[in-house]
Amino acid sequence: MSEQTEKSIQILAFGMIAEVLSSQETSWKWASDTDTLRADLIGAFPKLTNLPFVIAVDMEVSQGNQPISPGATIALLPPYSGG
Amino acid sequence: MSEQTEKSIQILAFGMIAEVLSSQETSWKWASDTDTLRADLIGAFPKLTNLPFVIAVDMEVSQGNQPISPGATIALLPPYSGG
Amino acid sequence: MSEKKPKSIFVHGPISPVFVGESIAKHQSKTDIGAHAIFLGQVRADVKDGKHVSHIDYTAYEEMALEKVHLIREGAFDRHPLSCMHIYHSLGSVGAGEISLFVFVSSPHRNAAFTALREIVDEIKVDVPIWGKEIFEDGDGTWKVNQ
Amino acid sequence: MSEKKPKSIFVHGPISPVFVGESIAKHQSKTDIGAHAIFLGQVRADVKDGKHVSHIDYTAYEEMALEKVHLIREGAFDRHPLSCMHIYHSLGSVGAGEISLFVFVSSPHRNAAFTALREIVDEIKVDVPIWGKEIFEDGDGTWKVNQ
Repeated sequence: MSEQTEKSIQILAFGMIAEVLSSQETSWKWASDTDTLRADLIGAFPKLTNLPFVIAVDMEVSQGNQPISPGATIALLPPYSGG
Repeated sequence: MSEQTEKSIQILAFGMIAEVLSSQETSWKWASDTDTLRADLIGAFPKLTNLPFVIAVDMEVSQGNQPISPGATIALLPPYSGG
Repeated sequence: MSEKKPKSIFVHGPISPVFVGESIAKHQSKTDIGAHAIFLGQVRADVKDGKHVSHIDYTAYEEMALEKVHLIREGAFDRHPLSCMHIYHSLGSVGAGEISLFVFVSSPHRNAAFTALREIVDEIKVDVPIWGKEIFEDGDGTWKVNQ
Repeated sequence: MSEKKPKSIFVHGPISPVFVGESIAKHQSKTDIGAHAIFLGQVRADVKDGKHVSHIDYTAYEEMALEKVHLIREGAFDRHPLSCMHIYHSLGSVGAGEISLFVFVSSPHRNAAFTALREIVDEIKVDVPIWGKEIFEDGDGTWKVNQ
Protein backbone atom coordinates (compact mmCIF):
# COMPACT_ATOMS: atom_id res chain seq x y z
CA MET A 1 0.00 0.00 0.00
CA SER A 2 1.34 3.42 -0.92
CA GLU A 3 1.41 6.12 1.72
CA GLN A 4 -1.16 8.12 -0.24
CA THR A 5 -3.94 5.55 -0.23
CA GLU A 6 -3.64 5.19 3.54
CA LYS A 7 -4.39 8.87 4.12
CA SER A 8 -7.88 9.70 5.27
CA ILE A 9 -9.86 12.89 5.67
CA GLN A 10 -12.80 13.84 7.86
CA ILE A 11 -15.90 14.85 5.97
CA LEU A 12 -18.72 16.86 7.55
CA ALA A 13 -22.13 16.55 5.93
CA PHE A 14 -25.20 18.73 6.50
CA GLY A 15 -28.88 18.86 5.71
CA MET A 16 -30.16 16.36 3.17
CA ILE A 17 -26.57 15.27 2.36
CA ALA A 18 -26.11 14.10 5.96
CA GLU A 19 -29.32 12.09 5.57
CA VAL A 20 -27.99 10.34 2.46
CA LEU A 21 -24.66 9.55 4.16
CA SER A 22 -26.54 8.55 7.36
CA SER A 23 -23.93 10.56 9.23
CA GLN A 24 -22.84 14.11 9.98
CA GLU A 25 -19.16 13.18 10.21
CA THR A 26 -17.42 10.50 8.17
CA SER A 27 -13.84 9.35 7.77
CA TRP A 28 -13.12 9.01 4.06
CA LYS A 29 -10.17 8.14 1.87
CA TRP A 30 -8.18 11.18 0.84
CA ALA A 31 -8.76 12.52 -2.67
CA SER A 32 -6.38 15.02 -4.22
CA ASP A 33 -9.04 17.44 -5.44
CA THR A 34 -12.72 18.22 -5.05
CA ASP A 35 -13.80 16.76 -8.42
CA THR A 36 -12.19 13.43 -7.52
CA LEU A 37 -13.79 13.49 -4.09
CA ARG A 38 -17.21 14.26 -5.56
CA ALA A 39 -16.87 11.33 -8.00
CA ASP A 40 -15.79 8.99 -5.16
CA LEU A 41 -18.75 10.06 -3.02
CA ILE A 42 -21.28 9.66 -5.83
CA GLY A 43 -19.80 6.20 -6.54
CA ALA A 44 -20.41 5.19 -2.94
CA PHE A 45 -23.75 7.01 -2.53
CA PRO A 46 -25.56 7.00 -5.90
CA LYS A 47 -28.41 9.07 -4.38
CA LEU A 48 -26.05 12.05 -4.35
CA THR A 49 -26.09 12.15 -8.17
CA ASN A 50 -29.15 14.36 -8.38
CA LEU A 51 -28.75 16.29 -5.16
CA PRO A 52 -27.29 19.80 -5.26
CA PHE A 53 -24.33 20.32 -2.94
CA VAL A 54 -21.04 22.21 -2.88
CA ILE A 55 -17.80 21.12 -1.25
CA ALA A 56 -16.18 23.48 1.24
CA VAL A 57 -12.46 23.10 1.90
CA ASP A 58 -11.41 24.67 5.20
CA MET A 59 -14.70 26.61 5.33
CA GLU A 60 -14.34 28.08 1.85
CA VAL A 61 -16.76 26.89 -0.80
CA SER A 62 -14.75 25.54 -3.75
CA GLN A 63 -15.21 27.30 -7.06
CA GLY A 64 -14.49 24.79 -9.83
CA ASN A 65 -12.05 21.99 -9.07
CA GLN A 66 -9.86 22.70 -6.05
CA PRO A 67 -6.90 20.77 -4.57
CA ILE A 68 -7.41 19.12 -1.18
CA SER A 69 -4.41 19.05 1.12
CA PRO A 70 -4.18 16.17 3.57
CA GLY A 71 -5.60 17.40 6.85
CA ALA A 72 -8.06 19.76 5.20
CA THR A 73 -11.54 20.08 6.69
CA ILE A 74 -14.07 19.02 4.08
CA ALA A 75 -17.78 19.81 4.30
CA LEU A 76 -20.63 18.87 1.98
CA LEU A 77 -23.15 21.69 1.88
CA PRO A 78 -26.58 21.54 0.25
CA PRO A 79 -28.28 24.89 -0.55
CA TYR A 80 -28.62 27.00 2.60
CA SER A 81 -32.02 27.71 4.06
CA GLY A 82 -31.43 29.76 7.17
CA GLY A 83 -33.56 32.67 8.28
CA MET B 1 -70.19 96.95 9.10
CA SER B 2 -70.62 94.58 6.20
CA GLU B 3 -71.50 90.97 6.90
CA GLN B 4 -68.18 89.87 5.49
CA THR B 5 -65.98 91.77 7.91
CA GLU B 6 -67.87 90.30 10.85
CA LYS B 7 -67.03 86.73 9.84
CA SER B 8 -64.29 85.07 11.78
CA ILE B 9 -62.33 81.86 11.40
CA GLN B 10 -60.53 79.71 13.89
CA ILE B 11 -56.82 79.36 13.26
CA LEU B 12 -54.73 76.55 14.72
CA ALA B 13 -51.01 77.20 15.04
CA PHE B 14 -48.25 74.68 15.74
CA GLY B 15 -44.58 74.52 16.62
CA MET B 16 -42.64 77.76 16.31
CA ILE B 17 -45.64 79.49 14.71
CA ALA B 18 -47.69 78.89 17.86
CA GLU B 19 -44.85 80.46 19.85
CA VAL B 20 -44.94 83.61 17.68
CA LEU B 21 -48.73 83.86 17.98
CA SER B 22 -48.50 83.03 21.73
CA SER B 23 -51.40 80.70 21.14
CA GLN B 24 -52.32 77.36 19.63
CA GLU B 25 -55.82 78.47 18.73
CA THR B 26 -56.82 81.99 17.63
CA SER B 27 -60.00 83.57 16.37
CA TRP B 28 -59.15 85.67 13.33
CA LYS B 29 -60.99 87.80 10.81
CA TRP B 30 -61.99 85.82 7.76
CA ALA B 31 -59.86 86.22 4.63
CA SER B 32 -61.09 85.02 1.25
CA ASP B 33 -57.92 83.16 0.28
CA THR B 34 -54.69 81.89 1.77
CA ASP B 35 -52.46 84.62 0.27
CA THR B 36 -54.65 87.31 1.85
CA LEU B 37 -54.65 85.46 5.18
CA ARG B 38 -50.85 85.11 5.09
CA ALA B 39 -50.46 88.85 4.43
CA ASP B 40 -52.88 89.70 7.27
CA LEU B 41 -50.99 87.44 9.68
CA ILE B 42 -47.58 88.80 8.73
CA GLY B 43 -48.97 92.33 9.17
CA ALA B 44 -50.05 91.48 12.71
CA PHE B 45 -47.02 89.32 13.58
CA PRO B 46 -43.96 90.67 11.71
CA LYS B 47 -41.81 87.85 13.12
CA LEU B 48 -43.65 85.49 10.76
CA THR B 49 -41.99 87.17 7.76
CA ASN B 50 -38.91 85.00 7.85
CA LEU B 51 -40.41 81.83 9.29
CA PRO B 52 -41.32 78.98 6.96
CA PHE B 53 -44.90 77.77 7.28
CA VAL B 54 -47.67 76.43 5.08
CA ILE B 55 -51.39 77.00 5.49
CA ALA B 56 -53.64 73.94 5.66
CA VAL B 57 -57.32 74.40 4.79
CA ASP B 58 -59.48 71.59 6.18
CA MET B 59 -56.37 69.47 6.79
CA GLU B 60 -55.09 69.85 3.21
CA VAL B 61 -51.92 71.85 2.71
CA SER B 62 -52.62 74.63 0.21
CA GLN B 63 -50.63 74.58 -3.00
CA GLY B 64 -50.36 78.16 -4.26
CA ASN B 65 -53.20 80.53 -3.40
CA GLN B 66 -56.36 78.75 -2.31
CA PRO B 67 -59.85 80.05 -1.49
CA ILE B 68 -61.00 79.89 2.13
CA SER B 69 -64.68 79.21 2.69
CA PRO B 70 -66.23 80.62 5.86
CA GLY B 71 -66.19 77.86 8.44
CA ALA B 72 -63.02 76.26 7.07
CA THR B 73 -60.49 74.92 9.54
CA ILE B 74 -57.23 76.77 9.06
CA ALA B 75 -53.90 75.56 10.41
CA LEU B 76 -50.44 77.17 10.24
CA LEU B 77 -47.83 74.45 9.91
CA PRO B 78 -44.07 74.96 10.14
CA PRO B 79 -41.84 72.21 8.67
CA TYR B 80 -42.63 68.85 10.28
CA SER B 81 -40.09 67.16 12.50
CA GLY B 82 -41.72 63.99 13.74
CA GLY B 83 -39.93 60.68 14.11
CA MET C 1 -60.85 62.53 3.95
CA SER C 2 -61.55 58.82 4.10
CA GLU C 3 -64.64 57.46 5.80
CA LYS C 4 -63.16 55.17 8.44
CA LYS C 5 -62.12 57.01 11.59
CA PRO C 6 -58.35 56.65 11.79
CA LYS C 7 -57.06 54.68 14.77
CA SER C 8 -54.87 56.71 17.13
CA ILE C 9 -51.12 56.36 16.87
CA PHE C 10 -50.21 58.59 19.79
CA VAL C 11 -48.54 57.49 22.99
CA HIS C 12 -47.93 59.95 25.83
CA GLY C 13 -44.24 59.99 26.66
CA PRO C 14 -41.69 57.45 25.42
CA ILE C 15 -42.51 54.11 23.81
CA SER C 16 -41.15 51.36 26.05
CA PRO C 17 -39.04 48.45 24.78
CA VAL C 18 -41.37 46.16 26.75
CA PHE C 19 -44.29 47.44 24.68
CA VAL C 20 -42.32 46.62 21.50
CA GLY C 21 -41.69 43.09 22.80
CA GLU C 22 -45.38 42.65 23.67
CA SER C 23 -46.39 43.87 20.20
CA ILE C 24 -44.11 41.26 18.62
CA ALA C 25 -45.52 38.52 20.87
CA LYS C 26 -49.07 39.30 19.72
CA HIS C 27 -48.09 38.22 16.20
CA GLN C 28 -47.12 34.67 17.08
CA SER C 29 -50.65 33.44 16.38
CA LYS C 30 -50.47 34.86 12.84
CA THR C 31 -48.75 31.94 11.16
CA ASP C 32 -48.94 33.35 7.63
CA ILE C 33 -46.29 35.89 8.66
CA GLY C 34 -42.70 35.08 7.74
CA ALA C 35 -41.05 38.47 8.19
CA HIS C 36 -41.34 41.36 10.63
CA ALA C 37 -39.51 44.63 9.91
CA ILE C 38 -39.39 47.20 12.70
CA PHE C 39 -38.17 50.78 12.86
CA LEU C 40 -37.58 52.58 16.14
CA GLY C 41 -36.71 56.27 16.29
CA GLN C 42 -34.62 57.06 19.38
CA VAL C 43 -33.89 60.56 20.73
CA ARG C 44 -30.21 61.47 20.30
CA ALA C 45 -28.30 63.57 22.85
CA ASP C 46 -27.05 65.80 20.03
CA VAL C 47 -24.67 68.59 20.96
CA LYS C 48 -25.46 72.10 19.70
CA ASP C 49 -23.37 75.11 20.75
CA GLY C 50 -21.76 72.92 23.40
CA LYS C 51 -25.05 71.87 25.01
CA HIS C 52 -26.55 68.35 25.01
CA VAL C 53 -30.15 67.68 24.05
CA SER C 54 -31.78 66.32 27.21
CA HIS C 55 -35.21 65.54 25.72
CA ILE C 56 -37.57 66.35 22.88
CA ASP C 57 -41.07 67.75 23.43
CA TYR C 58 -43.41 66.48 20.73
CA THR C 59 -46.64 68.12 19.65
CA ALA C 60 -48.93 67.28 16.74
CA TYR C 61 -51.93 68.46 14.82
CA GLU C 62 -53.52 65.25 15.95
CA GLU C 63 -56.60 65.07 13.77
CA MET C 64 -54.65 65.82 10.59
CA ALA C 65 -51.81 63.51 11.65
CA LEU C 66 -54.20 60.57 12.10
CA GLU C 67 -55.73 61.27 8.69
CA LYS C 68 -52.29 61.38 7.04
CA VAL C 69 -51.15 58.19 8.78
CA HIS C 70 -54.36 56.52 7.65
CA LEU C 71 -53.54 57.43 4.04
CA ILE C 72 -49.96 56.19 4.46
CA ARG C 73 -51.31 52.88 5.81
CA GLU C 74 -53.77 52.49 2.95
CA GLY C 75 -51.08 53.29 0.37
CA ALA C 76 -48.69 50.74 1.83
CA PHE C 77 -51.37 48.02 1.94
CA ASP C 78 -52.28 48.82 -1.67
CA ARG C 79 -48.71 48.61 -2.93
CA HIS C 80 -47.36 45.67 -0.89
CA PRO C 81 -48.64 42.25 0.22
CA LEU C 82 -48.58 43.01 3.95
CA SER C 83 -50.11 41.01 6.78
CA CYS C 84 -50.22 43.89 9.25
CA MET C 85 -48.85 47.27 10.16
CA HIS C 86 -48.66 49.24 13.42
CA ILE C 87 -47.50 52.83 13.87
CA TYR C 88 -46.95 54.62 17.19
CA HIS C 89 -45.55 58.10 17.85
CA SER C 90 -44.89 59.85 21.13
CA LEU C 91 -46.41 63.13 22.26
CA GLY C 92 -44.94 65.16 25.12
CA SER C 93 -41.50 64.64 26.58
CA VAL C 94 -39.15 61.88 25.39
CA GLY C 95 -35.66 61.78 26.92
CA ALA C 96 -32.38 61.14 25.11
CA GLY C 97 -32.05 57.37 24.59
CA GLU C 98 -35.81 56.85 24.67
CA ILE C 99 -38.00 55.84 21.73
CA SER C 100 -40.46 58.22 20.07
CA LEU C 101 -41.44 56.35 16.88
CA PHE C 102 -42.29 52.66 16.41
CA VAL C 103 -43.24 51.33 13.00
CA PHE C 104 -43.91 47.59 12.70
CA VAL C 105 -44.65 45.90 9.37
CA SER C 106 -45.27 42.18 8.81
CA SER C 107 -45.58 40.15 5.62
CA PRO C 108 -45.31 36.55 4.41
CA HIS C 109 -41.93 37.24 2.74
CA ARG C 110 -39.26 39.75 3.67
CA ASN C 111 -39.02 42.01 0.61
CA ALA C 112 -42.47 43.52 1.07
CA ALA C 113 -41.79 44.22 4.76
CA PHE C 114 -38.42 45.88 4.08
CA THR C 115 -39.68 48.06 1.25
CA ALA C 116 -42.90 49.07 3.00
CA LEU C 117 -41.12 49.88 6.28
CA ARG C 118 -38.72 52.31 4.65
CA GLU C 119 -41.44 53.99 2.60
CA ILE C 120 -43.70 54.37 5.63
CA VAL C 121 -41.01 55.93 7.81
CA ASP C 122 -40.03 58.34 5.02
CA GLU C 123 -43.67 59.29 4.48
CA ILE C 124 -44.24 59.84 8.21
CA LYS C 125 -41.30 62.27 8.30
CA VAL C 126 -42.59 64.21 5.26
CA ASP C 127 -46.39 64.08 5.50
CA VAL C 128 -47.41 63.86 9.15
CA PRO C 129 -47.80 67.14 11.09
CA ILE C 130 -45.72 66.41 14.18
CA TRP C 131 -43.14 68.77 15.67
CA GLY C 132 -40.25 68.12 18.02
CA LYS C 133 -38.59 70.78 20.13
CA GLU C 134 -35.16 69.78 21.36
CA ILE C 135 -34.69 70.88 24.96
CA PHE C 136 -31.15 71.27 26.27
CA GLU C 137 -29.80 70.58 29.76
CA ASP C 138 -30.17 74.26 30.66
CA GLY C 139 -33.83 74.42 29.60
CA ASP C 140 -33.30 76.28 26.33
CA GLY C 141 -34.96 74.79 23.29
CA THR C 142 -34.69 74.70 19.53
CA TRP C 143 -37.17 73.40 16.98
CA LYS C 144 -35.94 70.17 15.40
CA VAL C 145 -35.38 70.03 11.65
CA ASN C 146 -35.69 66.66 9.93
CA GLN C 147 -32.95 65.66 7.51
CA MET D 1 -10.18 33.38 8.19
CA SER D 2 -10.05 36.50 10.32
CA GLU D 3 -8.13 36.53 13.60
CA LYS D 4 -10.82 37.52 16.08
CA LYS D 5 -12.87 34.57 17.26
CA PRO D 6 -16.39 35.27 16.02
CA LYS D 7 -19.03 35.74 18.72
CA SER D 8 -21.76 33.12 18.70
CA ILE D 9 -25.06 33.96 17.10
CA PHE D 10 -26.87 30.75 17.96
CA VAL D 11 -29.83 30.41 20.27
CA HIS D 12 -31.30 26.98 21.09
CA GLY D 13 -34.98 26.96 20.19
CA PRO D 14 -37.03 30.06 19.33
CA ILE D 15 -35.98 33.65 19.97
CA SER D 16 -38.46 35.16 22.44
CA PRO D 17 -40.14 38.55 21.92
CA VAL D 18 -39.11 39.39 25.51
CA PHE D 19 -35.46 38.92 24.50
CA VAL D 20 -36.02 41.32 21.60
CA GLY D 21 -37.51 43.88 23.99
CA GLU D 22 -34.58 43.46 26.39
CA SER D 23 -32.09 43.90 23.55
CA ILE D 24 -33.77 47.18 22.59
CA ALA D 25 -33.74 48.38 26.21
CA LYS D 26 -29.96 47.84 26.42
CA HIS D 27 -29.50 50.54 23.78
CA GLN D 28 -31.15 53.35 25.72
CA SER D 29 -27.81 54.37 27.21
CA LYS D 30 -26.34 54.80 23.71
CA THR D 31 -27.50 58.32 23.06
CA ASP D 32 -25.70 58.71 19.72
CA ILE D 33 -28.24 56.30 18.23
CA GLY D 34 -31.20 57.83 16.41
CA ALA D 35 -32.50 54.82 14.50
CA HIS D 36 -32.94 51.12 15.14
CA ALA D 37 -33.94 48.78 12.32
CA ILE D 38 -34.93 45.23 13.24
CA PHE D 39 -35.70 42.16 11.18
CA LEU D 40 -37.40 39.10 12.65
CA GLY D 41 -37.86 35.90 10.69
CA GLN D 42 -40.93 33.99 11.85
CA VAL D 43 -41.78 30.37 10.97
CA ARG D 44 -44.81 30.17 8.67
CA ALA D 45 -47.36 27.36 8.89
CA ASP D 46 -47.08 26.84 5.13
CA VAL D 47 -49.30 24.22 3.56
CA LYS D 48 -47.69 21.65 1.25
CA ASP D 49 -49.68 18.76 -0.21
CA GLY D 50 -52.47 19.60 2.21
CA LYS D 51 -50.30 19.41 5.33
CA HIS D 52 -49.32 22.33 7.60
CA VAL D 53 -45.75 22.99 8.68
CA SER D 54 -45.76 22.51 12.46
CA HIS D 55 -42.14 23.52 13.08
CA ILE D 56 -38.71 23.87 11.49
CA ASP D 57 -35.64 22.01 12.71
CA TYR D 58 -32.53 24.13 12.17
CA THR D 59 -28.99 22.82 11.91
CA ALA D 60 -25.81 24.69 11.00
CA TYR D 61 -22.17 24.21 10.20
CA GLU D 62 -21.57 26.33 13.26
CA GLU D 63 -17.88 27.16 12.91
CA MET D 64 -18.24 28.22 9.26
CA ALA D 65 -21.50 30.05 9.99
CA LEU D 66 -19.85 32.17 12.69
CA GLU D 67 -16.96 32.97 10.37
CA LYS D 68 -19.38 34.01 7.59
CA VAL D 69 -21.47 36.13 9.96
CA HIS D 70 -18.29 37.78 11.19
CA LEU D 71 -17.43 38.74 7.60
CA ILE D 72 -20.98 40.03 7.01
CA ARG D 73 -20.67 42.16 10.16
CA GLU D 74 -17.30 43.57 9.13
CA GLY D 75 -18.57 44.35 5.63
CA ALA D 76 -21.63 46.18 6.96
CA PHE D 77 -19.56 48.23 9.43
CA ASP D 78 -17.12 49.11 6.62
CA ARG D 79 -19.86 50.26 4.26
CA HIS D 80 -22.24 52.04 6.65
CA PRO D 81 -21.92 54.39 9.66
CA LEU D 82 -23.44 51.98 12.18
CA SER D 83 -23.46 52.26 15.97
CA CYS D 84 -24.07 48.57 16.61
CA MET D 85 -25.32 45.33 15.17
CA HIS D 86 -26.64 42.11 16.70
CA ILE D 87 -27.49 38.88 14.90
CA TYR D 88 -29.16 35.80 16.42
CA HIS D 89 -30.32 32.60 14.73
CA SER D 90 -32.10 29.60 16.21
CA LEU D 91 -30.84 26.03 16.18
CA GLY D 92 -33.14 23.07 16.86
CA SER D 93 -36.90 23.22 16.80
CA VAL D 94 -38.83 26.46 16.18
CA GLY D 95 -42.62 26.22 15.96
CA ALA D 96 -44.91 27.98 13.48
CA GLY D 97 -45.39 31.57 14.70
CA GLU D 98 -42.09 31.57 16.57
CA ILE D 99 -39.00 33.60 15.67
CA SER D 100 -35.83 32.00 14.27
CA LEU D 101 -33.83 35.03 13.07
CA PHE D 102 -33.27 38.40 14.79
CA VAL D 103 -31.12 41.06 13.15
CA PHE D 104 -30.80 44.40 14.95
CA VAL D 105 -28.92 47.36 13.43
CA SER D 106 -28.54 50.82 15.00
CA SER D 107 -27.15 54.05 13.58
CA PRO D 108 -27.30 57.80 14.20
CA HIS D 109 -29.57 58.34 11.16
CA ARG D 110 -32.09 56.00 9.60
CA ASN D 111 -30.79 55.47 6.07
CA ALA D 112 -27.69 53.55 7.16
CA ALA D 113 -29.77 51.29 9.43
CA PHE D 114 -32.34 50.52 6.72
CA THR D 115 -29.79 49.78 4.01
CA ALA D 116 -27.51 47.73 6.25
CA LEU D 117 -30.40 45.69 7.69
CA ARG D 118 -31.62 44.58 4.30
CA GLU D 119 -28.12 43.75 3.03
CA ILE D 120 -27.30 41.77 6.17
CA VAL D 121 -30.48 39.68 6.02
CA ASP D 122 -29.94 38.97 2.30
CA GLU D 123 -26.32 37.96 2.97
CA ILE D 124 -27.31 35.70 5.86
CA LYS D 125 -29.72 33.85 3.57
CA VAL D 126 -27.08 33.41 0.82
CA ASP D 127 -23.77 33.00 2.66
CA VAL D 128 -24.38 31.39 6.04
CA PRO D 129 -24.50 27.56 6.18
CA ILE D 130 -27.74 26.98 8.07
CA TRP D 131 -30.44 24.51 7.04
CA GLY D 132 -34.08 24.30 7.99
CA LYS D 133 -36.16 21.15 7.70
CA GLU D 134 -39.88 21.84 7.70
CA ILE D 135 -41.68 19.24 9.79
CA PHE D 136 -45.39 18.67 9.15
CA GLU D 137 -48.13 17.81 11.61
CA ASP D 138 -47.77 14.09 10.75
CA GLY D 139 -44.02 14.08 11.40
CA ASP D 140 -42.93 14.03 7.76
CA GLY D 141 -40.32 16.58 6.79
CA THR D 142 -39.01 18.44 3.78
CA TRP D 143 -35.85 20.50 3.42
CA LYS D 144 -36.66 24.17 3.18
CA VAL D 145 -35.60 26.11 0.07
CA ASN D 146 -34.98 29.85 0.45
CA GLN D 147 -36.55 32.15 -2.11
